[in-house]
Amino acid sequence: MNDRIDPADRSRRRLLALAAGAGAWLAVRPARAAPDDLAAAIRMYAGGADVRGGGVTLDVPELVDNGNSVPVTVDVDSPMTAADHVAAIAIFNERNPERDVARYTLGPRAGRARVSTRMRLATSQTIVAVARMSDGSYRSHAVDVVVVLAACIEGDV
Amino acid sequence: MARAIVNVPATARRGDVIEIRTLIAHPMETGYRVAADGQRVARDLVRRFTCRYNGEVVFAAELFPATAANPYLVFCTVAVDSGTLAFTWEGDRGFAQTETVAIRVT
Amino acid sequence: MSRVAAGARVLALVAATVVLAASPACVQSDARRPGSATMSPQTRAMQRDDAQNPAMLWVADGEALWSRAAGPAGRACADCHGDARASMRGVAARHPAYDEASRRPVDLGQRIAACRQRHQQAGPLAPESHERLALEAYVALQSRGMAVAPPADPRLDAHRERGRALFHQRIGQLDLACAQCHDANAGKRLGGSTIPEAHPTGYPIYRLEWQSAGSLQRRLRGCMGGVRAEVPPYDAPDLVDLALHLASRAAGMIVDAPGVRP
Amino acid sequence: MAGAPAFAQPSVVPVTVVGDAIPASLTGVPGDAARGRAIVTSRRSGLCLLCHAGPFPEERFQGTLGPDLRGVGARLSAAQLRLRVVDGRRLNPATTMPAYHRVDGLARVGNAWRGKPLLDAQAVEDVVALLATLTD
Repeated sequence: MNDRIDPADRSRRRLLALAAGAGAWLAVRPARAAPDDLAAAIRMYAGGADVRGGGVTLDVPELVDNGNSVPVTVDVDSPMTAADHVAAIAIFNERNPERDVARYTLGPRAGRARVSTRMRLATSQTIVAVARMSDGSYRSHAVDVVVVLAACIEGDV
Repeated sequence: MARAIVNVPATARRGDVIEIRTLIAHPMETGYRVAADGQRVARDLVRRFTCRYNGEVVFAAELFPATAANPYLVFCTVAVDSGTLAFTWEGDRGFAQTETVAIRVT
Repeated sequence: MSRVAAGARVLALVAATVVLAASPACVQSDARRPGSATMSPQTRAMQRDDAQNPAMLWVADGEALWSRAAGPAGRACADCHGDARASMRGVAARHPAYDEASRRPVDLGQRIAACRQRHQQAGPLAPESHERLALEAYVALQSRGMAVAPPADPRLDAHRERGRALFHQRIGQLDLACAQCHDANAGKRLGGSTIPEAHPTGYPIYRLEWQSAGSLQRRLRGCMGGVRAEVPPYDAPDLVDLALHLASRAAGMIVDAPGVRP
Repeated sequence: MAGAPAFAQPSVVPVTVVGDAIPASLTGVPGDAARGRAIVTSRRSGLCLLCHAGPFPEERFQGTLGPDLRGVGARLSAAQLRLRVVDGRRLNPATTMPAYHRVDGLARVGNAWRGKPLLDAQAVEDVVALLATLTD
């Protein structure tokens, strides 16, 4: 796992990112105590149930070339039978304007509880994958990602 | 010109878990971006994706602004019968596109 | 240029396929690295796998456009050129090339746009328009795996030389020449980004920064704006001349279009 | 270059180069190292860390084109730093480093930037003040 970045460092770099026009797609919401938002979003998704670690693998590069398109794969340990399967997977982020990335509905017909997509990352931050199991329990895995800022010596015109 | 590319094995054995890969052209305009003229660019997203296997929904997704432009999505399903897989993307401004792919299960 | 070399070039023009790679100046075997070599493994995977490569969306449209009749002539590209997989093989590797009608070098996108106007009498395909990029991507794909093969056409020489001079000219408020970053400092880090050697083997590219496909012209204009220089309009001779020089620098390298870049 | 005559341009302060240095402050106002630090670490104004690394932990991604700025204040005097920021091409015409306080001798400068130096005189003094503190 990559090293932790302290929050002040992060919000500073987020501002730099905005100033540089890198990740200009977000641009509006001010920096704030995002980790709380993230925890709240996950709590709401889980309807207050416990969310435990283990059994979920969130595969995302720890250092990404460009935050506009970051490949992510979520893989959940599950036999994917009618009696015991993954019912849903959600991906959340800490420091984009909105906490949600995507929510997937699946079931035993999937055969394997694995989903890949590409997400946007406004800046370096924590990503969390949460799986809802058929018994109503929740599991999760969090990963910190460092986003390389676009070198602004190159403008786009 | 909405386009999609869907990768599904043409044949599979009954009970096999097959991987499906989809790519669709869409800007996934977040609604947070400000254009050169200072105006906020209106949100324009694919909101929902559904995969139906011979009519039955086997996988669905809700997408948010943090899903990258030209959404790419990979998931699995069990090959149960020969027939069709139908993929539907729906979103803002009435966006709707469906692609169907035949699969032969032996 | 020696007389022998000039003679060789005339022969090459006749043969139309002999590449500059044969001339000693371009045999740099071969420490050159394509842009993809400095990308993250994830971005490389995105390029390598067509199912992941977003530029294939443009290719798919280009393929459809290839056989769609356009303009009052009611003709499609395929009506003259047949199956692009055969007729367009190697074409992108040979561009920019000399255009008889305009008596100028043109890049592949300009060639497609001109062909469409002259032979299909269809409306203009604007630079960076979706249709132009789509057709360019589809045609470029047909050269995938082939060596970049700039035509040894003496009518291009002056333009190529001008492109070389532009590449080495310091420009803009930042007073930087292309060569200072992409020759002298390639492989070093500019902020968090590794500076590539500027070999245009993958155009049109899907650029994550753009969230779209785009042409070499767009990329060149981006760099020019970045050093705070005047930015020539699309299809300006400066851009095509630079592309000619870049193609000669990249002669013999493998076309990997459509590329993906950060 | 010793005793080179002053050169004057509309939006830049004339300077007198002595040896490999500009001994006199461009403004007479002491530079502010804190402002200098903000300029050096900014991807908009100074752009310094795009090419140089330096002791600036707040900027994770630093360049490797130029020399590391660590210890530059021990290696060079303020006067020497001033010339290198104002116009390093006077020492090495082939240097990659842009001249930060010069507007002549440039080609094809974009409209928005024409006639404007990268840094105004006081900003140069601020950057020099910051660099002079980098003695470790």
